[in-house]
Amino acid sequence: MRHISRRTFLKLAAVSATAAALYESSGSILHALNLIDRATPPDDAVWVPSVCQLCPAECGLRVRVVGGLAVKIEGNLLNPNNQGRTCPKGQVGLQLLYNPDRLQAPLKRVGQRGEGRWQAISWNEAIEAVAARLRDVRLAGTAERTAFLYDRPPGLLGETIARFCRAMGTPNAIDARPDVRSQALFLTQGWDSQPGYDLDRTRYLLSFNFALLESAQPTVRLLRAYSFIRRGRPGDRGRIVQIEPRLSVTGIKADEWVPIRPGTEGALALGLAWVILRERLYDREFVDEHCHGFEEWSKAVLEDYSPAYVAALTSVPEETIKRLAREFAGMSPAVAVGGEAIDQQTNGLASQMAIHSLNALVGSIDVPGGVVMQRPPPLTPWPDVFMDDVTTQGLSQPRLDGPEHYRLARSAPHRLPEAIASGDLYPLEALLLYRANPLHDAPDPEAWRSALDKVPLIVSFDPFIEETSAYADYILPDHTFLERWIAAPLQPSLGYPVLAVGQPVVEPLYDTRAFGDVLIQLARQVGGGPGVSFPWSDYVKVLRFRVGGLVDSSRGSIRAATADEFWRELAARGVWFDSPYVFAGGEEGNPEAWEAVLTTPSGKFEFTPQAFDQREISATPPYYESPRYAGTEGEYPFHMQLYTLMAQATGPGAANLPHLHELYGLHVKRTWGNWVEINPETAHELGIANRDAVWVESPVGKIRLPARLYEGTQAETVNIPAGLGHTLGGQWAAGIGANPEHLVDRRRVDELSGLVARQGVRVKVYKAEVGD
Amino acid sequence: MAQDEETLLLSPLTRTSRGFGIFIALLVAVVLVGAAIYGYQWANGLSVTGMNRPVYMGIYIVNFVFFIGLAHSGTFISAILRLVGADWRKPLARAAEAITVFSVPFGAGSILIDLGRLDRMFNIFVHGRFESPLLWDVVSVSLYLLSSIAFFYLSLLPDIARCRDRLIDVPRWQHQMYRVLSLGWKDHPEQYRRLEKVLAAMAVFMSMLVIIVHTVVSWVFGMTVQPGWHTAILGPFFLVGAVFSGSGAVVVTMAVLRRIFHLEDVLTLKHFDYMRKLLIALTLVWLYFMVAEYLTTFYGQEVEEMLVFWQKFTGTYAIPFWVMFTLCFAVPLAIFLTRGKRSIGWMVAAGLIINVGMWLERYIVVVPTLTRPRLLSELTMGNYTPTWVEGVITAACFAGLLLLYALFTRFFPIIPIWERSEEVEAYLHEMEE
Amino acid sequence: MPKWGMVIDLDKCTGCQACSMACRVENNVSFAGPEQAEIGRAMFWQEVLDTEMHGHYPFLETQFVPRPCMHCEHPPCVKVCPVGATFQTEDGLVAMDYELCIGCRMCTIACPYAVRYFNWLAPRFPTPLEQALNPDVPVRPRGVVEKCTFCIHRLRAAQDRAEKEGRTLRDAEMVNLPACNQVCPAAARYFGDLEDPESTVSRLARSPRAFALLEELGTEPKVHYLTGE
Amino acid sequence: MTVGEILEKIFTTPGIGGIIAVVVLSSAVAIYVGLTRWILQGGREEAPPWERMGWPFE
Repeated sequence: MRHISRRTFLKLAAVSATAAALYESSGSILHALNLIDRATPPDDAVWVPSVCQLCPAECGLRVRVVGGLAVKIEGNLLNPNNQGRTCPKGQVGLQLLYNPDRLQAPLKRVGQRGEGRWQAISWNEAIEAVAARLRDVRLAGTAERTAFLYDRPPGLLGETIARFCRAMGTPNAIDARPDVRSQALFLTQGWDSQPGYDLDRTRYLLSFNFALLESAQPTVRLLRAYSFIRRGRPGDRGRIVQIEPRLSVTGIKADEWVPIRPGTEGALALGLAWVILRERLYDREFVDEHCHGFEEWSKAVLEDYSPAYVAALTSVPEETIKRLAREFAGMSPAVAVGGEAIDQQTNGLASQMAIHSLNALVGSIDVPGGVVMQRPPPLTPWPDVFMDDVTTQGLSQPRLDGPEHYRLARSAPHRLPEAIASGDLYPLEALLLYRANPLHDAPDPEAWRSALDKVPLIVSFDPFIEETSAYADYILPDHTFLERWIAAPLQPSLGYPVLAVGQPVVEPLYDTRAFGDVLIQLARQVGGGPGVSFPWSDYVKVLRFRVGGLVDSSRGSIRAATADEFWRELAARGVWFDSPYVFAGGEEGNPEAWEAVLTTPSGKFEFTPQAFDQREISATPPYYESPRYAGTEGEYPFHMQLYTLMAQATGPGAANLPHLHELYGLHVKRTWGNWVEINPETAHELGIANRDAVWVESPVGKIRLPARLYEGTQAETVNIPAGLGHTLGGQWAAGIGANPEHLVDRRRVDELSGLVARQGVRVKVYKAEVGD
Repeated sequence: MAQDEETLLLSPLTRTSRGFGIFIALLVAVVLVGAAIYGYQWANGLSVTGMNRPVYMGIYIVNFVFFIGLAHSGTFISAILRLVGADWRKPLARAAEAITVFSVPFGAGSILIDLGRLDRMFNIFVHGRFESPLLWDVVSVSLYLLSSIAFFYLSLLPDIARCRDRLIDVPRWQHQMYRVLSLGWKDHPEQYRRLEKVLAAMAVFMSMLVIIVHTVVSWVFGMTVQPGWHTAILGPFFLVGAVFSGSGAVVVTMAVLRRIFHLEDVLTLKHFDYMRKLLIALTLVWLYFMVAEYLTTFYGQEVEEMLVFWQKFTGTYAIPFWVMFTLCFAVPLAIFLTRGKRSIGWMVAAGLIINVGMWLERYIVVVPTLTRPRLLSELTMGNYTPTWVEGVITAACFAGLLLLYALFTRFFPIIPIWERSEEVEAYLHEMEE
Repeated sequence: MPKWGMVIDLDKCTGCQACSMACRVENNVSFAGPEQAEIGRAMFWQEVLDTEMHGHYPFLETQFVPRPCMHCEHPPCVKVCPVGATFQTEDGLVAMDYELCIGCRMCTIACPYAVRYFNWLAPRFPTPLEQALNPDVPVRPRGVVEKCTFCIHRLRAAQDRAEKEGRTLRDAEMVNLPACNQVCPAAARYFGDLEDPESTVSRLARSPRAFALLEELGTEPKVHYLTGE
Repeated sequence: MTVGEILEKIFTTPGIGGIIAVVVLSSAVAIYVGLTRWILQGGREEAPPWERMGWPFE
């Protein structure tokens, strides 16, 4: 046996690297030399705090920087969100930073749209060119003709975009991915955000298609909560029931998987409510003191949702329904959690409300182990934007996507293609895109293309050329997240306010600019009202201004005499938080807090939301209706369920990270591309074998995928992981997998929430012939 | 023996037929192509093969085992039969030994072809750890190669001298070659006596070496704890297999020589009948080991073992497995018991079939085990399909073997002359008295 | 002399594969790409195995088993290495000397846990990806075998630090040792000294839930698992 | 050091295996060369004329 000291080990390191260099027939000598000198021990290693932006969870990071190069990402131990851990996505941030396919300077289109011929230009040119066009649109008194389409902007950038649009005088700040759960919470509790859950103390987790261990956020927090439920409380292992159409990783790790017909989760929730009401298992005290419209609601439920009826709707056995209801009511604290997939049905909002109502029934609202209301950090509010006539006039115009066509929608991106193409409302002069890639993420790319053709100016901020940015006239490439500042409030989870702050960990690799800075520069370049509304010279100034609120609050983990001191400390730690969370209910609960938790007109939990009445809604409690699917059962026998895997990052370049491709599908053993899960018996009847290439065809399109015979699939559903199937976006993104979004019929919409029923699609599956 | 027979035996050494020339040219071509393709593998690494994780060994290793096995034919015929004093072996002894001498290098070579870092080959001598079965292989195989060459060369000496003395009209360089290689052999009785002594002694040693070498080859696999490999029967089974394929090869050689050199009256049907009987015995022994191995596994029903077992019997490798069984047992036995009795053609067919079968057997030993490693998971469950690169290089190895063999027969008497000549017999007889 | 070991709680493990990813990034393992990965040439020193699905619909069960190198007390791979390229350090780690390896792959077929990987291809770090390489870890050339080292470079660095401060490593420091251990979002991993009866790992290794993979082979793995439920 | 330990060292110490290999093979070569010479030396008297040019095996 040999003792190998660190020094000799590193020597070996160096030598091996040399050997690698000498032996390599591939790989340039420079590259090899690089390997050699990198194999000497670093003395100048530093750790720089950052915030992960490969998914919306925005975990706190620490990046190891050696000789000006970022070499390893770890979690930020100080951040209560991820407590020093990361998910697999968090580990590969460096593959985004050092990605070979990044844009290296602003681009101006020279060829036809989408032809892919570009010319690199200077930032001044680019910004002046774009600003000039936007200015013209304003000066023509048609400010509303500029639209901004954005998708999950990191940190506070969403607010910045909103302010930019408001300052420009356009109502068209359009969220490409509207969210339904926050609407449900708004209707029932008056909170315009998603609910958080105090899972560490939850004893019974009733998950309706909630991807606890896959795509749900904040990812690491939820994984940690899972392990805490399992082993963090000696003698109390907790119980997790996963109700979902497919056996996900969560379902595998749950105590029980309850397969259910897609889109009927709401009905099941009401069925459980029926049992709880009928057997009087509900929390009378909470219902009496803190609920509104309970009588009306419970009457309706008891009339319509008997277990027998619900069993027929959902395919969940009557006995299971009764058992689950008793367990849920009996094992407190218990929470019912609705997953994102439920939003994406024609009855999404009603289902989410029904599920959330269960929490009220058993009094799990704002008690330890129950639902919590995520408090935002006390940031300094934005000052009002400068209102000149153009701005006022523009803001008074109707929105292009017409969310008002739906009872509760805030934006309806799926209506944009027609609105733009027809131009009936008003023609669109300029379209700005931040992290939104409708040609890949949205249904009906054809409609989008013809719409884009109608727009005189398209500007994208992607650091990569993806499907939609390829149609842009200008690409003003954003930094990757490791090169720019960011401040990100915590996603609904812990309840108490947390603000994670990230800073550039390395010098920008290329001639790119932080999107926040560019937005400000554009506004100032446009001049007039917009210029006035953005008095800050760059985005860091904006952040420091907003963080001022934390300083003044003189609360939380950082106390400092001066703003500068506070900022230095904040930058060094990478996070500020103000724990613990004060519950309104529970033993040592604080009754005053109820006002903050229940901000509905009635100041109570509203089973029958008054917000509905205000909007003249005819629907009656419990508002549930059976899902409507695209495609007939006869022609399209399968429900298509789309889901997102742990290894699926989001944002530009997210599909171009080779390491993530290589551990993509653990449970079906497939990497580098997605697949379609089919029930083994069904597949056998269709003559489809494992790994066969098959066509998945919906009323609006078809894609080719390898089949995976997966026992955890219901006979009448097929499941497809979404996020891949890019045609552009880099050497590891293009041509990997197929894109199921294009099977979605965007005319199937939840009439309440205005969200496209992405999960409400029927498909047929058949073996692909060789060659086609 | 009659002068004219000696002339007959030496005749091939004096002229090259056109057909022979073409044959040689072909072989050279194949070998060169193989060399080029190896260059390609060198440049691109083993990624050009079909090997992967967990199937870390492919047909290169199969060839290694096969060639070593083939080699044993020679030693078997000449050494072992020499020990039991079977005189009928005499005419074939050299033909058989030649197989040994020319196939062992390709066996050893296959291992080198399979190395990830051939450039570091000599680490084995600088840092060699004797605990590793690979070291045992290196030692035993090289020793075997050396010994076979010595054994072969010594038994060849007197005949080289004969060529030197008899073939005066061959090209000068050829005669020079004989002169040098004959090391000044003088046909002195004493030399014959000593030669006989040494050969007899070496025969004993070589016979033991055969057993050791092939057991050690099997231990490369047997010493690991992998299912299907970790069994003591592997060694003996490999040995029997080796002798089996070797003997098959001998039959083929006999027939070929008989045809080419018109040795109808030297290698008579009698000799083929000896081989036939021998092969019948070997076929049955082979079956015996087969049954012994798989019945034990099957009866034990150990989970991991059975995974490999079914891989062979009904799984991915069922076809090669059953083909192997047919070619190694059913078909040869049928031939030997029927047509083989009279027809040399059928005997040759059987000989070839046996060798194809034995190559498959090595494949069945090496690959299926690797496709079902102990730690069960589809991610670590392998498949293996050899690539064209492996195919070409394998072909080149076989071509190389044939080439060396053919060249040898062109320049040296493939049928021993001195061992069968009355004068020598007489000498040795005197000695005894 | 300590004996470094790991405990993995399968009940906590969520199969997220953060460990596999952290390991790859920390140890400069390059990706194989679609074609090579398809034929089983992707390298994961720390791989999450997914056992076959069993049970009857809808009561199906499978288990995610993170599998680093077991750093056996009696490693079959070390035995068969002809040149001592893989060897056991004094503190029981099974290490590799990439300089000696001749690429014969005896170790890869001898290891019953399939933890050893062969470099079929040269490592690929298309510029500028090579800038993210961890300077503490060598990049392995084509043709040699590589494997999990329990992040020996981190361990030695920590030991050197402790030595300077004139102390031995504390159990508390272990949380940052192997990259897989540091990253685990479910905190399902524990690393430490199995010789020290007080250390977390040795206490957990004594738990009634504890077991090791293929114990019957007598390799004495230093990675212990805790069963689910 | 006990016999067992010595044996273990012989098997496990890198390098010794190499030495064993070299020793075995080279001694084999030596022996075979020796034997050949011994055989040839049989009856060195009345050496034929072409032997006079001095051949190493004389």
